[in-house]
Amino acid sequence: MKPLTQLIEAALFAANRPITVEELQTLEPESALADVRTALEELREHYDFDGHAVEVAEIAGGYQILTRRAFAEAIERAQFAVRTPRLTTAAMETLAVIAYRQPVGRAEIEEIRGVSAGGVLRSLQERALIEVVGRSEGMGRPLLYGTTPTFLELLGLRDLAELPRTEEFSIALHPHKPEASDDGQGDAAASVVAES
Amino acid sequence: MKPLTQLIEAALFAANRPITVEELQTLEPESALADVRTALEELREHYDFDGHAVEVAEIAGGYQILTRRAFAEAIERAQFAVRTPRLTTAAMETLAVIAYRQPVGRAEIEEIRGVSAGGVLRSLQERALIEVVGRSEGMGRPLLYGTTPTFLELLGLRDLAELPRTEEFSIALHPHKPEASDDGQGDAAASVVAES
Amino acid sequence: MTSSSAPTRALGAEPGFVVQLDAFSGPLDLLLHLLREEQIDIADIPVARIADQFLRVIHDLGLNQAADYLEMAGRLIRLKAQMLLPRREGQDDWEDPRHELVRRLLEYQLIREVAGWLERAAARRADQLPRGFLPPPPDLPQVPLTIDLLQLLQAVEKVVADIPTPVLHRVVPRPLDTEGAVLRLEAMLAEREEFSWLDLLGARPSIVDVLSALLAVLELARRGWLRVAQSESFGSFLIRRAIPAFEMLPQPTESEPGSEAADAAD
Repeated sequence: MKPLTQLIEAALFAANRPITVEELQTLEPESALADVRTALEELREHYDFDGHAVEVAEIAGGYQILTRRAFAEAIERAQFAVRTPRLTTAAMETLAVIAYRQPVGRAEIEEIRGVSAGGVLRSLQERALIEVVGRSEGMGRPLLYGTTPTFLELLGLRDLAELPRTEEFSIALHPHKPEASDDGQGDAAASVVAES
Repeated sequence: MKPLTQLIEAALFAANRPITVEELQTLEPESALADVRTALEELREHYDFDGHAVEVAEIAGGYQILTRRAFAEAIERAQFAVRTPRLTTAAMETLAVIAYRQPVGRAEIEEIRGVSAGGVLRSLQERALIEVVGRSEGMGRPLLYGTTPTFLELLGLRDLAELPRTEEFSIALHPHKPEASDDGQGDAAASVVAES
Repeated sequence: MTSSSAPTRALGAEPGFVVQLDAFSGPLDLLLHLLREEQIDIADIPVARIADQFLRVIHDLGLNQAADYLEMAGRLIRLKAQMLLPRREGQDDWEDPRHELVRRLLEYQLIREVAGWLERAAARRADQLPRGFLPPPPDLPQVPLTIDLLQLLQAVEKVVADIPTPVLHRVVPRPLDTEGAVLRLEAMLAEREEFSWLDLLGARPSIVDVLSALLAVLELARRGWLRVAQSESFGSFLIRRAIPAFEMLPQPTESEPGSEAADAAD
């Protein structure tokens, strides 16, 4: 491996979060960003061709060394490490609203989910998955929330553009216009509901 | 690399402490201790021959993957670069409130900024920009915060009196007792903002 | 409905036994669950039936105290009444009162799908472990902070700008929600003969909640739907239904408590 590749491997090992190309460049100020990218590529190929159990993952705009998927279960069974625990449904739904509507205020989140959101918002903020990104101009100037890089890390996404567009989900937002049916209620097809 | 070697690499990477040969054996109960030792040897050779920046180190009777000594300095530099040399917006705003309102309690800071301040206060304290300067007489006798000499040093000020006055700020922050300002320094503040 | 993410729970084992408040992630979730169980087209909801089922489930689940569920119950009752209003034949401009509910349900369902996607992404990411050992931070001098007066003053400006208009008294940004409180009260009256003022308030009400609830009680007392009695001075007071429940909504037909919902849960 080239010296820059070694430096980068050492740095990625030392950090436990994604490191950007710009940050890696500071390791060797003489080097160009392109050099850093080439070195990252060399490191990635090394891991792939030699069949290492770790890989260079591209997450949240940076690079991080992670174990490959196949090994998590065995490692957890042997109690050497634990996987990140899952978030609650309420937390995931709230994240979903914020991810797609950001910047978004608490009232809108509550309207969409039909439940009050104070507790969930606080705990998502404490876990640094969301942050206050501004204030609305409306009455009382409510706080507006957005997602953080930690959110991308949690999902292993490179950036927000990797989120699927809402059209890609099986539920279309525009229903067949509810027509004035003359009370043949109940036996209609369960098309929309059933397909999820 | 053999499957057992891969499994061991993943485990040593993900573990937060040195793992003994006996513990590693639990990853693959079929395997013998000798198999584990052979795999460890294979992993070590891989790292050595390919010029990786990491090595299999034997520590406290167990094994751990560590970065090589030669890269220690690079890692330090990387972590140096990784640590944010700037305050976050939230920290800066909290610091501003404390600078102009000291001694001031957490509740008042939170009321002014509209968000909880616990984490920010802690990090400002860690950076020695603020300190506890006393306790209020109020309910629960909450802690009161003020700025430190380090804060003045960073701003290049001799004492707090040198902080530019911002009439606007002190009025906005004294909603309950708006006093007529006693001197005509109101526009001095504005000019300071503009000129620096 | 194996793909349904509706939680598994023991329902109706003991009527009134509080299962889990978080069995459903909200009233919309519960509503979608009911629609799915009945294989009902979301665009043509038999409001009367669903409203009754909704009330029964929140009763069986012991959700009576959860304001979010009660508010939805109130909405359904109102919707049910609106559906019963006669409408003329061939009236083209009739606007389906269910429209808003359908819109919310579809929107919520989309959010559920998105949440599911996020959950799968998070699970995939969790299958890749980061390095477990973190070398102790190097003993370096603290990074010199770069702050200057300009930054501090800019922060000052921003804080000032973010303070709601500096006035002598603070304006309560939330208006009273009397309508919501009336809906909630109607739903509780439909369910129970008598309950205390504190039941109506629920856990940890805000001042706004208390005022809204009080106005709602006065409003329904004026309509003659309820009577209020106080046994001792400064004590809590009782709210008693003053008209037959069927005048507000038909009683759910008498069946084994929660049987339908229990089937649904399996």
